Amino acid sequence: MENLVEIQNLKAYYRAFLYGVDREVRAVDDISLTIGRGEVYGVAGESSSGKTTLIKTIAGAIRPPLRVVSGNVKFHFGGGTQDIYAMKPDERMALRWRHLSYIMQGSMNVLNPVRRIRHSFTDFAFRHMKVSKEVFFEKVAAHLQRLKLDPQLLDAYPHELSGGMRQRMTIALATILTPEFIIADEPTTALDVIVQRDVLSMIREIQREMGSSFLFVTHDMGVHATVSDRIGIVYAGRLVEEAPTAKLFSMPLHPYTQHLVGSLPRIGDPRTRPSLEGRPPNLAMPPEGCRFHPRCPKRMDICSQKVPPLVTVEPGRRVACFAVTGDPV
Amino acid sequence: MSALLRLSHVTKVYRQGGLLGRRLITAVKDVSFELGEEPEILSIVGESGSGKSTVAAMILGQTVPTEGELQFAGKTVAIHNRAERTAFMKEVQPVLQNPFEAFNPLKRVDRYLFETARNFSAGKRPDRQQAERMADAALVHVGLTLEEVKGRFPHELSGGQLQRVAIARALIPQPRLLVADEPVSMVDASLRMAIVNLFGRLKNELGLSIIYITHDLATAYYVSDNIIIMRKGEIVERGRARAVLDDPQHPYSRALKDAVLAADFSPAT
Amino acid sequence: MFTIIRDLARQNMEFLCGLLLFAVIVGFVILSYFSPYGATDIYLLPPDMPPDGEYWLGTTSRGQDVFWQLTTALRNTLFFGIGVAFLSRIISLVVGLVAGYAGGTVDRVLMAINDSVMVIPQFPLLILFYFVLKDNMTWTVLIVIMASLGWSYDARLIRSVAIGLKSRPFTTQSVYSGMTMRKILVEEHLPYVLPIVFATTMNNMIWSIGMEITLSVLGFTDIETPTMGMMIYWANAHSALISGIWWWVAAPVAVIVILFLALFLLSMSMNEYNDPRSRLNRMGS
Amino acid sequence: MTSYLLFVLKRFGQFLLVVFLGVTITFFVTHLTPIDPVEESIGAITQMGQSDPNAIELMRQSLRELYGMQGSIWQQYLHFWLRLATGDLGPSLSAFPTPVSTIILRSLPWTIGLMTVSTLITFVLGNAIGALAGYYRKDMVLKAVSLVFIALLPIPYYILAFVLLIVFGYLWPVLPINGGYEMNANLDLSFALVFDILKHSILPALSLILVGAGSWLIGMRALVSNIITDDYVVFAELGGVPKRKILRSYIARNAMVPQFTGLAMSLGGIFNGTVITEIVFGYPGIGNLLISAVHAGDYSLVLGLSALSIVGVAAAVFIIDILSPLIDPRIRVE
Amino acid sequence: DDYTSLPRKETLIVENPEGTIKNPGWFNIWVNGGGGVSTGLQQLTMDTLWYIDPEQGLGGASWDNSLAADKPQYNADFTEMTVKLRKGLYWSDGVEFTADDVVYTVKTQMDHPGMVWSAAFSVQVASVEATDPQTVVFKLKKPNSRFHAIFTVRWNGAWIMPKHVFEKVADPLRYDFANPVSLGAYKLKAYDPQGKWYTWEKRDDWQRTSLARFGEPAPKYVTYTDPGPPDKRTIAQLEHNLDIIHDNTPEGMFTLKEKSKTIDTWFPGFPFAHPDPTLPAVIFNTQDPPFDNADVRWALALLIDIKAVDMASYRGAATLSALGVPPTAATMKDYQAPMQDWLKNFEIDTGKSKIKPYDPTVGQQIADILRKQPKFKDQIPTDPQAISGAFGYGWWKPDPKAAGELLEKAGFKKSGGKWLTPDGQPFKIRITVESDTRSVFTRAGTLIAQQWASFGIDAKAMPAEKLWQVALQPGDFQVAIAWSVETWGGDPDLSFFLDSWHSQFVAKKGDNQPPRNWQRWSNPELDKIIESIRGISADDPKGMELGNDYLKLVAREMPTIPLMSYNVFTSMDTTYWTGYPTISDPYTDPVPNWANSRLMMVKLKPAQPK
Ligand SMILES: Nc1ncnc2c1ncn2[C@@H]1O[C@H](COP(=O)(O)OP(=O)(O)OP(=O)(O)O)[C@@H](O)[C@H]1O
Ligand SMILES: Nc1ncnc2c1ncn2[C@@H]1O[C@H](COP(=O)(O)OP(=O)(O)OP(=O)(O)O)[C@@H](O)[C@H]1O
Ligand SMILES: [Mg+2]
Ligand SMILES: [Mg+2]
Repeated sequence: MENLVEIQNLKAYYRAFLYGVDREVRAVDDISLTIGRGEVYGVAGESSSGKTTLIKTIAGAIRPPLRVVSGNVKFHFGGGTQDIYAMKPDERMALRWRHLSYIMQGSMNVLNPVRRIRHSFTDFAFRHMKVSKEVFFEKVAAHLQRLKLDPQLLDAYPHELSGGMRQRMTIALATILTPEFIIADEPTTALDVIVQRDVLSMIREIQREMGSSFLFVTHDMGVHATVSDRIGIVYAGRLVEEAPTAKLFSMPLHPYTQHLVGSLPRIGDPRTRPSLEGRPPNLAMPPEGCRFHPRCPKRMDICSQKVPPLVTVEPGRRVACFAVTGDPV
Repeated sequence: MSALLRLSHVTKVYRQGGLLGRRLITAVKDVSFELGEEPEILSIVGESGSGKSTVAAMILGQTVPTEGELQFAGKTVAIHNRAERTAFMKEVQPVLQNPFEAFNPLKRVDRYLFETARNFSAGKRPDRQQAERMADAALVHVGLTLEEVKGRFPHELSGGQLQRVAIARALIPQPRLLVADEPVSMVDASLRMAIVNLFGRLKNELGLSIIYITHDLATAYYVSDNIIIMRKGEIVERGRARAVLDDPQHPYSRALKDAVLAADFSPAT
Repeated sequence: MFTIIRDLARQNMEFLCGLLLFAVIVGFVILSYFSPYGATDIYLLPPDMPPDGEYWLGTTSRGQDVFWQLTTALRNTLFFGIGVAFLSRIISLVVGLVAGYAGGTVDRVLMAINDSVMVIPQFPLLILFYFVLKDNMTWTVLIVIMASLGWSYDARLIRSVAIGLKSRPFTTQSVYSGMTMRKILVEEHLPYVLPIVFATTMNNMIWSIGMEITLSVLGFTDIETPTMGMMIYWANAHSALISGIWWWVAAPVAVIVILFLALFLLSMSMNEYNDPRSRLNRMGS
Repeated sequence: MTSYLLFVLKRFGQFLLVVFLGVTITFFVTHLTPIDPVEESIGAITQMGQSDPNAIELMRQSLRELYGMQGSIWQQYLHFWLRLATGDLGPSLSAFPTPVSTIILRSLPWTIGLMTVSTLITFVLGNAIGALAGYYRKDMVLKAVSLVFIALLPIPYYILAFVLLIVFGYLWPVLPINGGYEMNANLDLSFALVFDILKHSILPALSLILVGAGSWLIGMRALVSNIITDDYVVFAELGGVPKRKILRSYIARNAMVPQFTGLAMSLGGIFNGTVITEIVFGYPGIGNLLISAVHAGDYSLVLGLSALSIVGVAAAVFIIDILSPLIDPRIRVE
Repeated sequence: DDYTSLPRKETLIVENPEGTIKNPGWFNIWVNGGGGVSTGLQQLTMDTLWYIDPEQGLGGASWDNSLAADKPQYNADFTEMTVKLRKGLYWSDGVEFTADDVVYTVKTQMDHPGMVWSAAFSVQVASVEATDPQTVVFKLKKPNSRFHAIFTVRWNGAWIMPKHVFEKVADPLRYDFANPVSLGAYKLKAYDPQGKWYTWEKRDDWQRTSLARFGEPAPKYVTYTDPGPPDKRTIAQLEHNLDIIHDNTPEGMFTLKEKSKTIDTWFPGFPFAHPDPTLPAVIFNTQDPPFDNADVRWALALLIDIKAVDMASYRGAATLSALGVPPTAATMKDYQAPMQDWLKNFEIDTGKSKIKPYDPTVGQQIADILRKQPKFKDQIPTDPQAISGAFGYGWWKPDPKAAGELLEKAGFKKSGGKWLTPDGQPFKIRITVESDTRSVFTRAGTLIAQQWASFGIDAKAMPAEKLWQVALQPGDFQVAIAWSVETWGGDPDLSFFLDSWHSQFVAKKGDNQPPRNWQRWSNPELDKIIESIRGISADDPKGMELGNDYLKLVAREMPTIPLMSYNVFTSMDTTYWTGYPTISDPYTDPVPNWANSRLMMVKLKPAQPK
């Protein structure tokens, strides 16, 4: 599979230096990964592990206090190669929506509350289409219908739609130009189960139909199991494991992944599930060595001294844990 | 006749709009169920807007049913004044949805523990030390100690810790019923189990009954004794939790179950 | 606390400027207690002297030293403004918080009163009060009257925040902790509206001091108490600007502007400190 | 749409209640004033040279009868509402027997003209600069302009008006400082008259605008700098929506919602401003009339004017209130 | 141009001190209907039987027979007054003026209570009739030797109504008299519907008015306008847009004098202002202890340093008076100068000692102080006569020791630097002053309070809007700065104000006091003087003697502390007009709201060729 996105040694920190507080939050700390054309790549991890930060950085949507400290993000759109942090702002702008759509976390609230939804489509996509208004709206209507959304909703205000509809509308907005790469941050969290299933199947459908690549984030393992081709597990700003979905669930390697997968209750399975003690590390002062070691059941001495590298254990499968890989040195 | 809580034909109609031309919304329609004397965990599940929170609010005495009757320990719930409210709150306590929101970020979390201890003690108002002892005792039940909590602000605690503090607070008046409206929907998977496991423990150790309201069928299956499935304000199915979820009868219940995204890759563990 | 102020001063030009200007004001107020002249004594000095080494800000046509007159006038005006702001803050807090929290009939009644106060033409009413009360129209009374006219706008603001707070889960938590309404309002909700209260304090002071000045200039207050307005009143009564005694008017106007710039800059930078969003904006620029 | 109608009806009820309370308060305060229009009138007459005590007593009686000032305050209060219900404000006591409404109608257009124009300009100017300054935070020109307006903001109306008067009427006498038009003007409608009226309104309007724009500016700037971090704005920026469009349709539109309600709430204060401005510039509006009515103890006129301003302000608030759903579609569902 | 089409060179622009007129279309001066009076209406269009000028007048005397052909004729017991009218006078609409108009004026007002002179006629007039077109006979209800005063313009008087207009009106009380028919030399041309200005045009038939006796009025148009507060007036006159300022602050006047080369004032040099025939004074509420005690009043007088008060209020531009009459040019010669010797020897008894409180050199001293200020140096007269004319003769010497003795005599005690009243309370005085309209009074009151306070009395000035209505009339004050003495212009007859000081008119505490005797002071000796004056006619020389008795009485009793003249800072711009009244040609009072100021119209000369 050809790579669409390549991320190398990406570090992105929040630097807060204000009013008696000076701290640096290493929300993305040395992450490398690639995403193939047409692939759905899921990122999982607990709250505030840096998932949002990671994909913001990939989307090039950073603003202070977030800064990219090192590393690069390269896209291979339309045959070329674009390094998003080496581009001029207007070049980056030109990339957006045509090639790269980004659905932010909390996508229920990303539509302008005081204007009809129709205007959002005009604002975002009309320039790129290079067609007349009528044709444009015909296309929009066709797209909405494909997503099982009533085109009449274009004349509604966002608040007149339910959360799930708004979510879907945002996805429609992000996909209207059939971009090659779609990034979505928790697109279904806080939706109820039935709506969630609809939204997910819609995403899957679009992706298949358009052949786009998808990068998306959620902490809900059930969602990952349904949608993702490959999953990266993030813990405290680092990628700790990466594997094809089926493998990750059937044979998690990293102790954190094992816990994540093992603690999921299932209908029909009444066995008692353990709960993980301790709390996620403070990214402003992460623990030395492996960041998971204070909570890790398989903790060794070396874990508190050295940072475990992300080692490829088999093709398409990487893990960062001394207990799995041993000390490679 | 020995039921801790009985709802008989309870209906709640909300009124939207003003004096004239109001719009009526029947949030809960003719709902009856009861909790026995035996401690149990009752789950209420259903899609968004199905009236779960409204039922919870009525049980907590936050709103009054439009029709029907609510009985607690054999007595009709009627709250007219502060004394009655206090007496009722002593028996029934809530656990809120979002642990990060449930505490005033500008105040120390222990404040709520001490306040509860002081306001709900029978007889003399306990002094500071007594209140601390009561708080500590409650915290032990949820796997925390006062040491860990004292003087801390909400942002200094994790979501799991906060939710446990919130539960500990609810335990202080030694209530007989906890009403937990989506207590885990805002916390992530790894914390979720800690809370759900705690519910099971509390039921067994303290003999508490718990009403557990959730979207998450998997945890409902995991922890509850009985289950009620609601849709558009009505109960569509009820029974022993495992029985109902293993083999739902009502089409809606089945749809609900089907919508659950399970990570169905048989684990190697 | 100290580090916050230090860092605010270091990183925030507005705060620093505000602090410096405020120091000037406080300095003036402190100096007023060391004035070599009686505050109301007139014809002690040669009149109409322009600013020079001896009379830094000149003398008035009434033979007073403008500088020392100004210190006392500033003190009185400032205390007046603070008095009105303080009292009216209390009213607006009580009304806003109670209306927002209690809702229903209580809310409707309070807001009807609130809105009625809002549309009443204040200035004519103040003049009428002056006629009614005459000799009894002391500064204290004026403070009370002004305070009871100057709370409605802010009460509405506070109420809108309070309505939001009421539905916040921690309020429910407090209720089930057995706290009384008073306790919830004072201990749980008050801290949230304090930033608004601070921000509105400045506007309220601008309003009340502006009113004081206007009323004084038109002669509707106690002319024996030196205030900013009274200084301008006397200057006007002596046609100071036309007669070229500009320092008599310029000095109080300058001090008023300094006072409000100080208040404004402080409240703006404090607001920013309170609101993390605008803090980030600062980092962006 | 019925819910909108309902909303309008509710607001209208509120409007009536507010007017009722406001007028009632004013009624009782005005009737507490120790200034007695009869004594005022006697004062004016005796000033003309009469001092025979017997004659004055006689005069007092006849005037009291003439002005119809009998009955308790409650009866007068009732009477006042009965009359008001028929749209009659009664005769002015200091300009007896001319009806209060005649006197008010003479001055009203001036105040309304001055107030609407200056309020509009203030609102638009303050918000426009505020929005720009909040969005283009680094622009030096905008910073400087904002600073000027902010520095003007705390200056009391009276002082600013007075300084304008001295500067443009004395030191550099280019603008008229007194009245609504030239002395001995030919009042038939003509370009010259319109031009003259505009010229006379420059300084009064300017004083109101200069003082008023700052607070809109500050409010707008703060709103905008908060709104630019809102999700829908960030999203639009990510979506490559042009900056101007973002400023106009996303930021300004959303910020206008609270500003518009603020406009309603601040109208009462604007009235204060015009009263003072009219006094300083001798502008022929109801502000001047009001002060002279207060001085003359003419409470039927004071009351008429206050009632008018209460109704006016409350009506403006009402109108802005019922228009706000058009600006903020979210209000409609409630 | 068309828009403001009056030729400036033919227009006289005058300040109307009434400000903006609330009900500008109301010209019915016989009803107090919110219209203006000093808008030119009373100066230019009204006329009545007689005028008494506060200064010399034009007819060779301050007395002038205007509509009347002669002085009033009384019968022996003053119960009947006969008036002879001039022939050949016409209303501006061409109708001839006759005795019927006079009779109609009196009867209509008597029939309509609420009209301005209605009450005054009703209480006095038994009947009135025209015995022929030029003769009117009044029969009075009781004897009154000064009944004609009601028809005599001091500042104004009972104006004659046009019978032919009013008899067609249903209710004269509700008639606005729009397009007023004029008996004067001018008629209405235009007015501002907002009440800011009124313009009058010379009648083509001005010869058929009473003013024609003195010649042709010069200004074709006269505009009375509201130029705004003092600063704006000053600016307007500096820009030559305002020919006559009615009144100003002293400083405004100084500025004008300094900046304008074309300003005429009453006195060419200091104090510039015209002393009006009213007497600002410290007025005690003598019904209110301890001010019922003459010793206390005298003590307070001796605590005033008049030089400081003069400087503070008028900045030296005042004419002082120690006596109970205003120091106008006329009273200077009739009363002030003749009384000087008596004053110099006047003694008071403090209980411990006898002192002579009068200091005859105060006027000189003030002139000397002012001469030291470079700004005014050349404008201060040096001739003693001129000095006392401008600054007054003398005043009481400050004498704290004597004041203390007087207070002790009245039972006061001093303790810890503070004076206590006989019943042991702190001696507290509130001086009510007018807040806005007369700033010099405010200034004087403030300074006097300060002087009393420095002696250990808790004294404070308190401004009151509407001093007359809220304080003086109801007696709701302790001490006020105001006037209770006003004389009848250039005439030495004091009954104009003195009659109302009779004890029969003093109101009970809490009741409204009828005008003039605001101090509510009664004294049997005074009653006797007043009754004697009532028994003689107005021009009886015995009147002056009785006047002197009054002056001596109030100097001893000190019911008010007379301070100075009420100086009006009238200034006149000579850019367009010359020939204004000044001290060197005192043909009338320059203060333009006085109806007598119509005399100016015939004396003015255009300064610029047409
Ligand atoms: N603007 C910011 N300034 C400082 N720190 C920040 C900022 N935004 C996020 N962080 C910190 O960066 C870390 C990673 O946050 P991020 O939002 O990427 O987490 P996440 O994995 O997306 O969490 P969630 O599941 O709750 O969305 C957290 O510790 C968070 O507190
Ligand atoms: N205070 C209220 N006033 C009016 N309508 C209300 C009110 N509270 C709830 N409703 C309506 O009642 C219905 C049931 O709401 P409820 O909150 O009980 O549902 P829920 O099952 O808890 O939903 P969710 O899963 O989203 O929390 C909804 O249609 C809601 O809009
Ligand atoms: Mg996130
Ligand atoms: Mg709910």
